Amino acid sequence: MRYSILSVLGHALAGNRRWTPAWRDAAPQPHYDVVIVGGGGHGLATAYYLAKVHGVRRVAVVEKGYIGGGNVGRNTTIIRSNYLLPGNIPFYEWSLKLWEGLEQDINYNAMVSQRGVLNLYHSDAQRDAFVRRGNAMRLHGVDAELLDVAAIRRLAPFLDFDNARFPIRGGLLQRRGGTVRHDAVAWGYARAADRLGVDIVQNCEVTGIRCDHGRVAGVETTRGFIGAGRVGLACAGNSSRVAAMAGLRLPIESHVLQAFVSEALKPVIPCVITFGAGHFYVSQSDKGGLVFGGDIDGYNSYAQRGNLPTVEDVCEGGMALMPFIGRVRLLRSWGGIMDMSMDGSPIIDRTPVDGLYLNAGWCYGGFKATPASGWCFAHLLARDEPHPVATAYRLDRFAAGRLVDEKGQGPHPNRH
Amino acid sequence: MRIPCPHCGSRGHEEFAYYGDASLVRPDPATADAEQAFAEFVYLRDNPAGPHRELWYHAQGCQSWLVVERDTLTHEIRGAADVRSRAST
Amino acid sequence: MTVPTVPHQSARSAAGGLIDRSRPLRFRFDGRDFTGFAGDTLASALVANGVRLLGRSFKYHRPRGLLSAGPEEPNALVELRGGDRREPNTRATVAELFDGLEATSQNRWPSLGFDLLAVNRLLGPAFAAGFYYKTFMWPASFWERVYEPMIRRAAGLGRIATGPDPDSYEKAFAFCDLLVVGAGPAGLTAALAAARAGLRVLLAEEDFRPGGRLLGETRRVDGVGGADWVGRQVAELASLPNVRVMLRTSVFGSYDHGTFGAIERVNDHVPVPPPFEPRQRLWRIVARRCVLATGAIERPLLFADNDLPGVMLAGAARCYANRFAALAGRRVVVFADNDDAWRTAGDLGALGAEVVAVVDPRPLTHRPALPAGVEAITGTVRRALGGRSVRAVEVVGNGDVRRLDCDLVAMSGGWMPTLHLASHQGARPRWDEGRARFAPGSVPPGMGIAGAANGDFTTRAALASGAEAAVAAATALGRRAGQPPLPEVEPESDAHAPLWAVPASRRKCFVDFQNDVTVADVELAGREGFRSPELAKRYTTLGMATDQGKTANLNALALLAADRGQPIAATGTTTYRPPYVPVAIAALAGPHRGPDFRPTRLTAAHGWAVEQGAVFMEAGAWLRAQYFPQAGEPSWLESMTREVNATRRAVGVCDVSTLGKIDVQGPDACEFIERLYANGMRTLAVGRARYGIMLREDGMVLDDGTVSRLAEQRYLVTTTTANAVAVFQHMQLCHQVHWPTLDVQFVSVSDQWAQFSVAGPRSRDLLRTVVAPDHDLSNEALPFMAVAAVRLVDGTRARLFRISFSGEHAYEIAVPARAADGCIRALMRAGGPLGAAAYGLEALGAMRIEKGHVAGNELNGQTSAHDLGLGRLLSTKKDYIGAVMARRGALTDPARPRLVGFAPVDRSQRLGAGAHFVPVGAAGNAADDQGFMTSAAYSPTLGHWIGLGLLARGPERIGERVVALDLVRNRRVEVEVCNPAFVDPNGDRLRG
Amino acid sequence: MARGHDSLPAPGRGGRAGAEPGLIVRECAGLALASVLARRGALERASMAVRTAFGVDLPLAPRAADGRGVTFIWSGPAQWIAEFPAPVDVETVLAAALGDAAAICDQSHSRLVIDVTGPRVREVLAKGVPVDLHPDAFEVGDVAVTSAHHVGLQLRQLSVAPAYRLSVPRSYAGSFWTWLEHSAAEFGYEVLPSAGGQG
Ligand SMILES: Cc1cc2nc3c(=O)[nH]c(=O)nc-3n(C[C@H](O)[C@H](O)[C@H](O)COP(=O)(O)OP(=O)(O)OC[C@H]3O[C@@H](n4cnc5c(N)ncnc54)[C@H](O)[C@@H]3O)c2cc1C
Ligand SMILES: NC(=O)c1ccc[n+]([C@@H]2O[C@H](COP(=O)([O-])OP(=O)(O)OC[C@H]3O[C@@H](n4cnc5c(N)ncnc54)[C@H](O)[C@@H]3O)[C@@H](O)[C@H]2O)c1
Ligand SMILES: Cc1cc2nc3c(=O)[nH]c(=O)nc-3n(C[C@H](O)[C@H](O)[C@H](O)COP(=O)(O)O)c2cc1C
Ligand SMILES: [Zn+2]
Repeated sequence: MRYSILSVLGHALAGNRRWTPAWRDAAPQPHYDVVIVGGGGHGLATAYYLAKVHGVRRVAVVEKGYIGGGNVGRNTTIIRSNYLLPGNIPFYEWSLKLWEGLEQDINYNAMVSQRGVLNLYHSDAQRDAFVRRGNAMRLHGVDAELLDVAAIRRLAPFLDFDNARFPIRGGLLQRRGGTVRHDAVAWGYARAADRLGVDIVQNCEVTGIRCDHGRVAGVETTRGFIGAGRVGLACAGNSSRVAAMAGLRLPIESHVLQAFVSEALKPVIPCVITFGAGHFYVSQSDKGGLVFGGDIDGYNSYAQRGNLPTVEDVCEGGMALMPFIGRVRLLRSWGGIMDMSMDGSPIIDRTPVDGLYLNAGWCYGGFKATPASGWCFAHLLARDEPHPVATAYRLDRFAAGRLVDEKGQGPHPNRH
Repeated sequence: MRIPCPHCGSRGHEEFAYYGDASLVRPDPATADAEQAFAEFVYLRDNPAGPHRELWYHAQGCQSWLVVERDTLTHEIRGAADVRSRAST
Repeated sequence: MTVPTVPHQSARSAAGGLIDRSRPLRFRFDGRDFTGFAGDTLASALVANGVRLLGRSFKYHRPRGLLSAGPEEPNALVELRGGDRREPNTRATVAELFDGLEATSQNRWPSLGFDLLAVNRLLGPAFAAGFYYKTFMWPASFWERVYEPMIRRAAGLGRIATGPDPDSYEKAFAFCDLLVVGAGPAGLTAALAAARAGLRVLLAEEDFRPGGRLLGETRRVDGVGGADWVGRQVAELASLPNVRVMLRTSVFGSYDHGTFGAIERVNDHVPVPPPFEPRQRLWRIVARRCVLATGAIERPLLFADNDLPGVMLAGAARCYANRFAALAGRRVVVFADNDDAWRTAGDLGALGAEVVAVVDPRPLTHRPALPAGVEAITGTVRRALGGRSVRAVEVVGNGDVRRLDCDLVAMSGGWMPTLHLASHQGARPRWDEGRARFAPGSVPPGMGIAGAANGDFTTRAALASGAEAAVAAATALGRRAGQPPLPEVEPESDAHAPLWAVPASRRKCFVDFQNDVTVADVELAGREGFRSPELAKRYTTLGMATDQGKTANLNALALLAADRGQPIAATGTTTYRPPYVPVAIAALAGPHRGPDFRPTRLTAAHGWAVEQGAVFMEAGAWLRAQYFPQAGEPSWLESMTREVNATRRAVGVCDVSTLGKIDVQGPDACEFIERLYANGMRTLAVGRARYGIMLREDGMVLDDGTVSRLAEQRYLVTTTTANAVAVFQHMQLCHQVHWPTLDVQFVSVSDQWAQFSVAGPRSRDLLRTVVAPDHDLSNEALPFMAVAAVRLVDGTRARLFRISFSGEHAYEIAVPARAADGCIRALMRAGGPLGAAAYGLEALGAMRIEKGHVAGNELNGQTSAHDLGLGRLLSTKKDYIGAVMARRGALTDPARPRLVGFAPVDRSQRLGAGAHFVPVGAAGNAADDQGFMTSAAYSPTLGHWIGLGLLARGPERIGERVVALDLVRNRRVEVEVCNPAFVDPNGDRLRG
Repeated sequence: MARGHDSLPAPGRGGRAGAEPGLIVRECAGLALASVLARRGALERASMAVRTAFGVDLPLAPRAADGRGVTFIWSGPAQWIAEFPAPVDVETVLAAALGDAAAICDQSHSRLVIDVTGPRVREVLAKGVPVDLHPDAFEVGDVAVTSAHHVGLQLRQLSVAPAYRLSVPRSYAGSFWTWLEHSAAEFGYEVLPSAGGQG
């Protein structure tokens, strides 16, 4: 059923008793044209675009837990396309464009909120780097504005301008950046994919990848074997574990990133703000909570929880940047497992195993990529060739030295 | 987390810097397949969910590189030794 | 003695309770004045004053009163204090009363009594769970402009203060053998038993008064009242040197390996912290063992309009009566499914309340005793009635439906063990169907659980398990601990048969009180497929409010289980996360804010630079002089120009102490250096220095600097300021991990030596005045790239390096840090007649750009040696870090952007770093992008702006013109590609 | 010499006024310090040389060992700080004793060294030092290399009283003092005239 104001009012009059599931809780069938492993944002978006754009409808998304339980459900919801390198900008800009039309496309309000993303700088060197970035964006047709301190004061008067260890010297603003209601992305794509016939199979963990003569035949799961013409991996933090089932080693380490939400408050923080001299970034959710985060904990982990020093570090950054949040209370902190790649950029590519495709390496920036990642992965799965905006994301770029290293940190995943 | 530094005793992990998989060995640059060996050494990881031998550097303490055996699922630490102890014999 | 006249507290009884009637405290709520007593919470004082309406709910703005008497409170959130100390969302139940306390209700407009947004209630059904995902999509542009601002304004609870938090915060570390969390009967017993066995015990209790449930009950222990028994235990604990009792301290998180976070509210019970004292202190506790004795939280029951003020947890009503001598109502109906709650009738009756009935669905053969006149009804409450507070209940029981007038409904669905801290590391509690309560699943290593948290609900059982847990902890630590004799406790019953069922009703029946999640919402979520508890939580927002569903989650699970036709055990729980109670962000930051956010490193000559009026800038952790303004210089440009000109024409002095300096020694020092640096170092002779670059193992440039051979087996290497720590760590990695057999020793001497650059044609003349006369400084004795140990005229030992970053005939002189101040003063004194100037980072930067030297902007981790014009340095004759990977074609591709210089064609135009290069006449889109300007400066020497940059095929294009396009600064400058060495490209000045 | 950003402030009381200061602090200004790093495989030789020259064994754990005119403070495996009470040419003195058994490097100017004591000294240090200083866990002569308030810190216990000697890199001295001062303020503190030559 289509969602609309009328449908909501109509159902309300009927006591909301006639709503039906947003997506079917499908049981796995013996064989699909494509099986996507991972019911996160990327897997679900891939399935949707496979069905919608490429007409491939015998598709299953298999998810070990509940959909949206991975990073799509635990990220800080920031979307932007303020990237630096030519391998990245067109891809993330395409993603932003897809966000801009998402709700009408999938008939689901994911609350795409283009409230702006402001990156602050605190030194001349940082300014130079932001100017470089802003210009790269503008050359690619992406919006970017360099703000001086006076303009930042108007936008965010509550920042610590006068008493700071690292005074604010300016910032780079992307007005079209913003936030999206994370869970709704998973649910909206799931519902839209389901309406096109995709099977969404929850509580179904992939435990093996079966190959015949070097070609993928399907996946072993906790709910039995599922045959597949092609298998696409979109397992984010678990990419290495699943790829290892096919004998692959990846240029990836799994690290935990924590996120934080405060108690709900009346609106105060107008846009997304990132601190350039410490590890802190923040936005305010529509519900009123300050949603914030910082650096990764820094060691390999699959435990989906972080440790106290990082909590302190992030809050130190928050207090250094905006000391008016001091008496606001932290409500909850949690962790997500991220697929940190060796250059900080993703991989959307074939693998050495025929019929097995990989979508991984999103680090802490893959939420904003969800629509384009799905779009490009679907393209790859359907046509067996990379999508034009994702040509940099090849698996062989590491050995070849064609890295897409935005931060210049080198092959140290925990520093990206 | 508390890392049991064999020299300094148990310390908070924030005193340490992390460097990942300790089983990787810098390849011999003189061999014919050195470029491939280095590419694997530099970029590829096992990244297991479970026991993991990994390098930690006691940056705020004795400045030793340690091999710590830690479970990446539970964070349980089985032990830690100075990396030099594996070479000294 | 004069007894202060105390305004009447209408619901306070004249005697009893753990309050100090001799210390009345005035406070204000929503502008009205009230009085309470020392020992009150804000909530208990409001109860004592008969105030029932305390807040409005999140979505429907329904009137809300107190549900609980503890940290689990979902409704009674207030803004405490005012001005920049305003604390939104403070639970009145845990706010300790102090004289002058100010509180205001929140989330209502215009007033608490009359709230316009209460109209939301009428739209109730349309506002059901998830409605906004289905609406607000048309027209698309309305979301940001209309819908979202509307939603945002309506949402949110309290208001944040507008200015910086004026209070200070601290952090501290604590270590112990045993951490006991909670000072109820179980925790007190555990702490004492462990302390007697000699353990170092830390007992943390979030209340300002130890005792836990015993304070809220009339139970007698060891023949005395509960509070008195507690007093005895606390007195003994206080007498033991190995125990530390921390009150007002909530343990909020349990982390790996016995680490706990706790927040001590040092001064929240006074209006303003006294001088020198923090408001709160964050404790990081490292405990070898832990006993969790955190008690239990009572479960609300589900019936229509169960959120009306006056509907309260039974245990809370008893707590207000027994601990605070305040009656939450005068006509009471108890609605419960367990024996424990039956005590409410007697306890409240004793204070003069009229208890109408106890309603209990259990067909009881044995009924707990009730005071005379209290009717026992086998049945349920179907609905509460009332407007702004409860006036009556509809009871279904004994075969009919009755209406009972009352102003307090004391409800209880039994107790839920508080297992949060046992679950923060991922283990979930396990549902024990037989006992209808959660039991600890697997617990973190070293943790024991005791008392009600362990499901031991009677005091006797709580005492016993407290003692057992202590003995277990002591035994695990190798101590002998005797099982202490347990005190006599009057018998009590924890019999319980949970009532989950909800009467069918079209009226709202609340599960999550704060987030306004109703039974219908949970059912709707199930209908729409959000059946896993995690999905239902996210769809309905149940359990996501400030109380994190402490009172809501179990009811929701039961509803979901029923919906799925499953037992609760199969339904699972949502994830427990820190913090157990909300914690102020400032407390987690501690003292690390404002100027103290991070340490500031200062060079040894900092005081001198301050005296010169230097303007400072951040360089990593350092503060460095940017320039030295003099009278009549309107901006940095004039100062910098003067400093450069003085240097190029006479001599300039710059503090370069921030460079990383590492002393490398040993028989294999040479070999080690050779393997670290990409260029050949083996041939470096004693007394000579060489420029070197280090690569990362992936072949990109890590850092550059100089290597000086001080002796056959001793080197001094320098790093850039920014990379000093990283390079040192890299060297340790190389030595300890890659090449442990090399006999080499190295140590940082960055803080030992101060270093000054002395540059310019008269640099030798200047040095002559400070270096002892017996040293030969001639070109022959000390040529370019020579190094010498010297003494200054005052005898100070120094090192003299004939190296140059500025491109001039230059030296760096290093002196022990304590001699720095004297040295710089001597240099500047002697330099006066020579025309010397001190120069700062601006001049340093301009001169290195004039000379084409790379620095941080070029060494950005994305550049190969080849990109920087340093490819010829890469040795082909040896192994070194990065050697193999640097050879890859992609890193040496001539088409890569490579370093060249730039000058504006119109020399009056200004250049800026960050501009991108596009072909002349190009429109300026992605396809035109050919690189970018890494650094730019006004060149006083050339009299116009110059830049360095990375341009595709740059070195092949010298003489070409391109456009430096700076779209974000709206500049477009045509530039000429040139050799990056603008000044003295052949290095004549260096050697002269 | 003028008191700068890398030494303690002038003697006097600070923080809460009261009868007895909770923390008493004094700069040790005249020390001579050197890093001593044993050559590979030369631990025995270095120990022997030190024993011969200074009458003490090099500590092999985080401890300090007082020898004749010098204290050896463990600072890492096979690595020590040699601390002399008064300025000497440390490299010459130690080289004479150790020969080629160790690398030696003068560090006399590299650190701010202060002694802290007083009835509340442990409480003050607990506000930043992440090491258990309880007498059951840390004794006279024990050493810890750690960090406090983001500043690298070497600490050793001097006496049961308790008294500790702290040493931080001199470029961090100002920030470290700010932290120590804040931490001690609630108990009151006193800065004594510095011990050692340069007062
Ligand atoms: C705290 C945090 C903050 C972040 N903030 C941002 C941000 O602000 N902006 C941004 O752009 N990005 C952000 N990210 C990153 C972003 O969330 C991720 O990159 C992105 O969500 C990953 O893609 P996904 O949604 O498909 O992953 P997921 O949602 O993690 O999906 C992967 C799914 O695969 C499933 N799976 C794994 N193994 C198996 C198996 N064997 N069988 C079946 N299923 C399996 C998992 O259960 C999971 O549901 C953040 C991440 C975290 C953790
Ligand atoms: N009869 C019943 O059905 C029933 C049921 C439950 C409880 N009880 C009664 O409750 C008591 C149980 O004793 P107990 O000692 O186990 O629990 P308790 O509730 O008496 O004490 C727990 C204490 O822990 C504190 N606490 C909780 N979390 C904390 C944290 N994170 N940090 C710091 N402090 C924290 C609380 O403030 C409280 O003081 C007995 O008296 C028992 O009779 C009875
Ligand atoms: C953007 C965002 C906002 C959130 N807001 C809240 C909130 O207001 N209240 C809450 O309890 N949790 C909130 N959460 C956290 C979730 O409860 C949950 O912790 C997170 O999705 C991770 O799941 P887990 O804790 O179950 O592992 C939020 C999460 C995100 C990603
Ligand atoms: Zn150590």
